[in-house]
Amino acid sequence: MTSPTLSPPSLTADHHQPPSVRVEQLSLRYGRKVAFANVDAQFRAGQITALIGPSGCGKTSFLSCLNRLHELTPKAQLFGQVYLNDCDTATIPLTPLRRQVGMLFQKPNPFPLSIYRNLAFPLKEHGICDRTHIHHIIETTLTDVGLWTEVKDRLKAPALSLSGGQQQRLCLARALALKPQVLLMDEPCSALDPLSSEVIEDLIVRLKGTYTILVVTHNLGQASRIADDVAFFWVQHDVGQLIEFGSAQEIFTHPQDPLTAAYVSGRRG
Amino acid sequence: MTSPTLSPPSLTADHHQPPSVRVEQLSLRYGRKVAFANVDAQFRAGQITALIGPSGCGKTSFLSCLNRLHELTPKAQLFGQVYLNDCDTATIPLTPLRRQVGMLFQKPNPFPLSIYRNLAFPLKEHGICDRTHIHHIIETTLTDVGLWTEVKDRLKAPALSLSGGQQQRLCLARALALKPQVLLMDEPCSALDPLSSEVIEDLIVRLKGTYTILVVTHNLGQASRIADDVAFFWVQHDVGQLIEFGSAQEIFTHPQDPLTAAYVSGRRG
Amino acid sequence: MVRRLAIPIGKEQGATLVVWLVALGITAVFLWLLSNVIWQGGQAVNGTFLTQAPAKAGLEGGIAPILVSTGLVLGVCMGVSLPLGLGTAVFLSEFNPQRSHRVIRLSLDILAGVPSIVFGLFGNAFFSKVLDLGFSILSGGLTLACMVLPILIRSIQVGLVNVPREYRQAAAALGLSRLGTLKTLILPAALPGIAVGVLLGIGRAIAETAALIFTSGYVDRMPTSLLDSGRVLSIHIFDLAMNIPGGEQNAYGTALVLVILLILINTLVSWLAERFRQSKLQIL
Amino acid sequence: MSRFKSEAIWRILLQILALCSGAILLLVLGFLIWETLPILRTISLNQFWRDPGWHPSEQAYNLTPMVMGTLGVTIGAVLVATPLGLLSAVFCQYYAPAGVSQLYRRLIELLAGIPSVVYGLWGLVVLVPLIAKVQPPGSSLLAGILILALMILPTIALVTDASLASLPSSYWRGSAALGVGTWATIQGVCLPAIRSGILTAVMLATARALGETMAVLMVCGNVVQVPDSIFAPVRTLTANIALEMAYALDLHRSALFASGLVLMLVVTGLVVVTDPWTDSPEG
Amino acid sequence: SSLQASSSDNAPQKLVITGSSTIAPVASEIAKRYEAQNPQVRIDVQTGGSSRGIADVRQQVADIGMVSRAAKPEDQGLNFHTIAKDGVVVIVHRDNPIQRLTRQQITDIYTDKLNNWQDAGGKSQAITVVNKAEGRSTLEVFTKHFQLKSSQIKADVVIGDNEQGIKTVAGNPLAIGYVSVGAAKVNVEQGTPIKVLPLEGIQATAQTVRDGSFPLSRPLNLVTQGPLNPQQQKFIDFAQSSQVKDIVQEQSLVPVQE
Ligand SMILES: Nc1ncnc2c1ncn2[C@@H]1O[C@H](COP(=O)(O)OP(=O)(O)OP(=O)(O)O)[C@@H](O)[C@H]1O
Ligand SMILES: Nc1ncnc2c1ncn2[C@@H]1O[C@H](COP(=O)(O)OP(=O)(O)OP(=O)(O)O)[C@@H](O)[C@H]1O
Ligand SMILES: [Mg+2]
Ligand SMILES: [Mg+2]
Ligand SMILES: O=P([O-])([O-])[O-]
Repeated sequence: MTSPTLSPPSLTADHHQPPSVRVEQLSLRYGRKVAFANVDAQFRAGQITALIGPSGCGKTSFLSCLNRLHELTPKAQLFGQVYLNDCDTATIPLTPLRRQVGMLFQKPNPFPLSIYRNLAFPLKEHGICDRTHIHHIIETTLTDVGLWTEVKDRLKAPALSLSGGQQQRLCLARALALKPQVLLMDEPCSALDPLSSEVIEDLIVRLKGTYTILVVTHNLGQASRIADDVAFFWVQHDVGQLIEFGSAQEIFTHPQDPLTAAYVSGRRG
Repeated sequence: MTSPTLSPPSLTADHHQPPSVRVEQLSLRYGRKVAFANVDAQFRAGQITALIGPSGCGKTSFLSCLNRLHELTPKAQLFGQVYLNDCDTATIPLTPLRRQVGMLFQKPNPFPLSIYRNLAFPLKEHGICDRTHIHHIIETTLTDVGLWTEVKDRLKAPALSLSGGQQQRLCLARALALKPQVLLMDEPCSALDPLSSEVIEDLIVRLKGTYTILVVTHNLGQASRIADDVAFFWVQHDVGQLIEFGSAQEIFTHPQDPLTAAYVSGRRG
Repeated sequence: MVRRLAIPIGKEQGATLVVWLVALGITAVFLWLLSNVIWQGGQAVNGTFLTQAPAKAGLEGGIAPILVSTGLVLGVCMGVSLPLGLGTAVFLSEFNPQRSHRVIRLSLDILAGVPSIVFGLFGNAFFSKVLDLGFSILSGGLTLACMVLPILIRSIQVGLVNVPREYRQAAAALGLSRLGTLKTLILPAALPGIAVGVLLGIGRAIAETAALIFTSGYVDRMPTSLLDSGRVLSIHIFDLAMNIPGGEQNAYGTALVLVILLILINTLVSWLAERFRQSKLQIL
Repeated sequence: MSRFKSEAIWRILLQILALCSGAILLLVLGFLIWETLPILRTISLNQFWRDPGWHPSEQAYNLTPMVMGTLGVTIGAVLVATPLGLLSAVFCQYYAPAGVSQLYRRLIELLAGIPSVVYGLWGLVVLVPLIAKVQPPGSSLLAGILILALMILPTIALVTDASLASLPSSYWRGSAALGVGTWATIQGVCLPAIRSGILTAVMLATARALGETMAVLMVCGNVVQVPDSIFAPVRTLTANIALEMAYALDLHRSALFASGLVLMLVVTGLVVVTDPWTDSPEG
Repeated sequence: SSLQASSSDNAPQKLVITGSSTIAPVASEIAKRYEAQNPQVRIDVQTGGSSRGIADVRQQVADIGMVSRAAKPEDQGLNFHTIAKDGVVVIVHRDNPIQRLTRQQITDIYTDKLNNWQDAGGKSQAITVVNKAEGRSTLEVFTKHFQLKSSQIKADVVIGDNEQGIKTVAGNPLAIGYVSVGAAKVNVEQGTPIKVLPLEGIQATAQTVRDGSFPLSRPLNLVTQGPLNPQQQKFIDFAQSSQVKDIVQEQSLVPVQE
């Protein structure tokens, strides 16, 4: 509940320009049910894109295609291509792909391990075994998400004993520790109280430039505050569609599509 | 997703002026853990009061003391008094008290019965056995919450087959059918999509005057839109405290306490 | 050949291999056991096996009186334990102040884990001797009732506890009576869970041997009253297998009948459990 | 206000039923203690492990060989069955294709319900002769361990399987999103996350192995001795009760009740000690 | 005891008989014939060993006990009614080349001084010693004759009923055991693969058992406590009468009636 002190981002050092993400004629179906269909879009490198739209329009499903997490759902079938810069993700082996494309979920989902092991475990699995190196990465990323001072004395404590906001920051740190280039976030603040969400929101803004970021959000205010671009999804004929895509400025002030206009004007929060 | 048509409130007819709710030195503890302590407040008759504050500050616990629902939790211990007008709730038998003080929960919780029986069952339990009378009440309350046209042809369908927003409105109708005078609502919109929450929000506003309403909400925008008064809670020394209480106008524009100021300015949505 | 073997197997592939091998191994052993029972038992079971009385200590004839005794023992057991268990579980979960719950839960867990032979000791000393019921279906059934009672109470309690909390909360907030809530909401919602508990109890009782040797005895004749001694299926299997030269065949036959009975019960359990799960999903 | 009256009547009725159940269960305990008293009054507790052996007719009541037999088969069976049961559950949840996993689970469920005499029968007819080919007589500690392991394996597999199934899929998704492999996730996240479930499973299995009577009676040879090899025959406490209960009188009978009480105490200890860490549906 | 049959003639009556596994087969057959003659009577026969017979009669769980040995001083208060004579024989598997064993050899085998068949004239294979459980008269008769204490016996398998002993020996070519003459002979006739060894050079036959020249012979008794009620009296008289001589002989036992 205390507002964490934020240190300047230290991650920029070992990063090149992140890739842009491009999808071509992307469709996903779960058995018979089509989650979304024929989406074409290019998400700009190093920018923040907000995905908005009503519940069930396929935002979560869309995100999950970008790091091929949809493959966990047995009956999910993907059509179309996803490119990181110009590399088709279908050709990249899963492990490096997912290391490159980090993800943050709606509900904070730290592993039921200690705070330390939450970060150390994925690092070890990615072949980083040197203890001092691991410790260094953990300290840096926890500092980046403003959690280091709060938890440095109890790294062995169970991660689930942290508050919701702290857990979400831990999950972000866990993703950042693997030095991804793209970050996918699925309503990262919706389970949090206003103060915790503010912290996360600030963090997202600070990560801009270093990562290509896609954020799903129900909160139109949040979208307008943080996003460079906005993608608006809607359900038509029971199928999710990308209705409009453009700069945040454009979408919120001069939407082209009447549906977009209706949706963004319904915003009162 | 469809916006229901709302009929004018019909409930005012058989209602007198609802009571004010006053608490004196109210504290609640769960075993050792003190949820909140020493709360003094008077909630004005017929007005909407919003309870705001970070997660865990005791808002839900506070509400549950007003209709003595905390008694369901074995280790909960209450200190202090709650008055409806000038009647100490501790002296009112549970059944009439809870009939007088209705409650709406965060997650819509209809019974796993048909839509009709969801409303008829509590009425029968409260001794209303005449079928035509029951039917009349059901039609009126469902009309009030704007659900009648949507469900009148499938009253025998399971309530759980309704959408989230419809379920929440059904729960509201279920509470209203017993003709309470006070309504407690614990984040009634947080589980709903923006369109459904708009419907509920409008309903709450329409109920003003007829009921004394207390609403817990995380959404400061919502609080500022609907509330006459605002009570701000905060955790100090691990104990929930009522920090500031005043008209919505005051709290949102000239908060007295620096904590309140920090919290409401964190509002950006 | 050698080259291929030399390729290092990664941790993931190694684990996959081990897990599959274990699963295959376990399946093989269990299929061996099952096929043994089915094959050997199938040869013993014929049209008259279920309708004739055993002759020559079970080497010939069938198991009709044994089926009847089993049914009677089971009937006594469930007839006594079901009302007691149901009433107790409902009382504990719905009416009892929850303070004592940990102690009660622990005691029931302990009693559910007590070896059945210990209940046999008790039944022999108490029902057969003190109450003077002798070796009889009644004392066997009562002993089993004591044995399954904690299991029944616990699983019915679980069924009741698994009813979503929101129902109780919503009902309380509407000022509804506990009895009305119980009858209209809780019991119907818990019914599949309760049925699963009951069938688990039956399954446990029908398979029991040790607790019955010294209580219901093993007279293999058609019982004429509950005070007669009666041999149940599992004791018949035990006796044929251990004490009768050449008795294996009919032991397997009886085992097959017992296993089929249990499969029927099992199927009923998983069918109910599945319906329970679905109804829960619907609620979510 | 008949509603309140009927509620009160129901409450009293249920209370009576609950009291009956409580009384019955107390009666069981009381009776066991009552029947044990004679021997506790006559001989000193030391004799249960100091006497020259178990020869009730010669007034020797050493329980050590039976206790060792019980511990031997139980610990052996738990050691064999636990890893196999865990891997079985892991197979069901994460490795088997949907259809296979369903079939496999059905098989395990089926076996969990098969009565112990049938395992005993199979052990007697198939397993014991096989072991006898290696080292006669075949009826041995090893046979007991194997049969018990088979019997408790389904328990461990099913309870673990249920715990794994109840794990929120968010762990799995979180792990996959970090590019962590299947086995690494199982080993690093899933199994640690269900520690209490595994403990529950092992506890249930241990209690079952400890209390099993007929199957061990059929395959263990029932010689009263501290086993000196895995092929040596043993007698467990439960088998001893089953074998001697029929004719035991006076002190001998009392000694058997004492061993029943010992078993009950061990189970109590097991439940009480592991309780804080085990899963309970009531949380 | 409520189990004690009531004396009224037309009411259904029940007799519970428990005890020696040696006597149980013959007692069941006798009971069947008795029931055929007295349709209102139901007789339940259960085995468990001679000591169970005594224990059940003393605790009044059974009306009549079966004990396969002579009365001993500690049996005071019980009435023994001999219904047949039997012996105890040593058996081995049919495929075992051994034809006879001396008294010393048997003692040595049961005390584990001799543990390979080679030393007794057979193949070089370990001996599996099958012993009766405590509480069985067969064990008492055996140990008394060989002057062993049951604590000296080092067994590999412990069995209960005679039939279980026969089954164990029949299933294990290396085993040696001892059981009732009656049970052994009935099984040999049925083709069970066991072999009966002579004891100290004497074969167990009806003749040697009857005249007591077979060293390990014993009486088979029905046992009651206190004065006999008419029901018990009638059944015991029947069991001792010549009406059941054929049954006793069929079980390879020696009837008391000449
Ligand atoms: N595993 C699945 N199997 C079948 N249908 C699914 C599955 N997951 C999602 N769906 C369906 O696909 C559609 C899109 O779901 P998705 O979760 O992507 O929506 P969303 O935009 O993220 O909604 P929300 O805002 O509620 O999170 C929905 O209709 C949903 O019911
Ligand atoms: N049954 C309970 N037993 C023990 N502690 C409890 C219980 N219920 C709530 N608490 C504790 O009491 C405090 C207040 O909880 P409460 O649910 O009232 O907060 P809240 O303001 O409603 O939070 P939120 O916004 O997350 O709903 C919290 O610290 C919580 O952990
Ligand atoms: Mg989503
Ligand atoms: Mg709350
Ligand atoms: O069963 P026994 O005849 O040896 O007592």
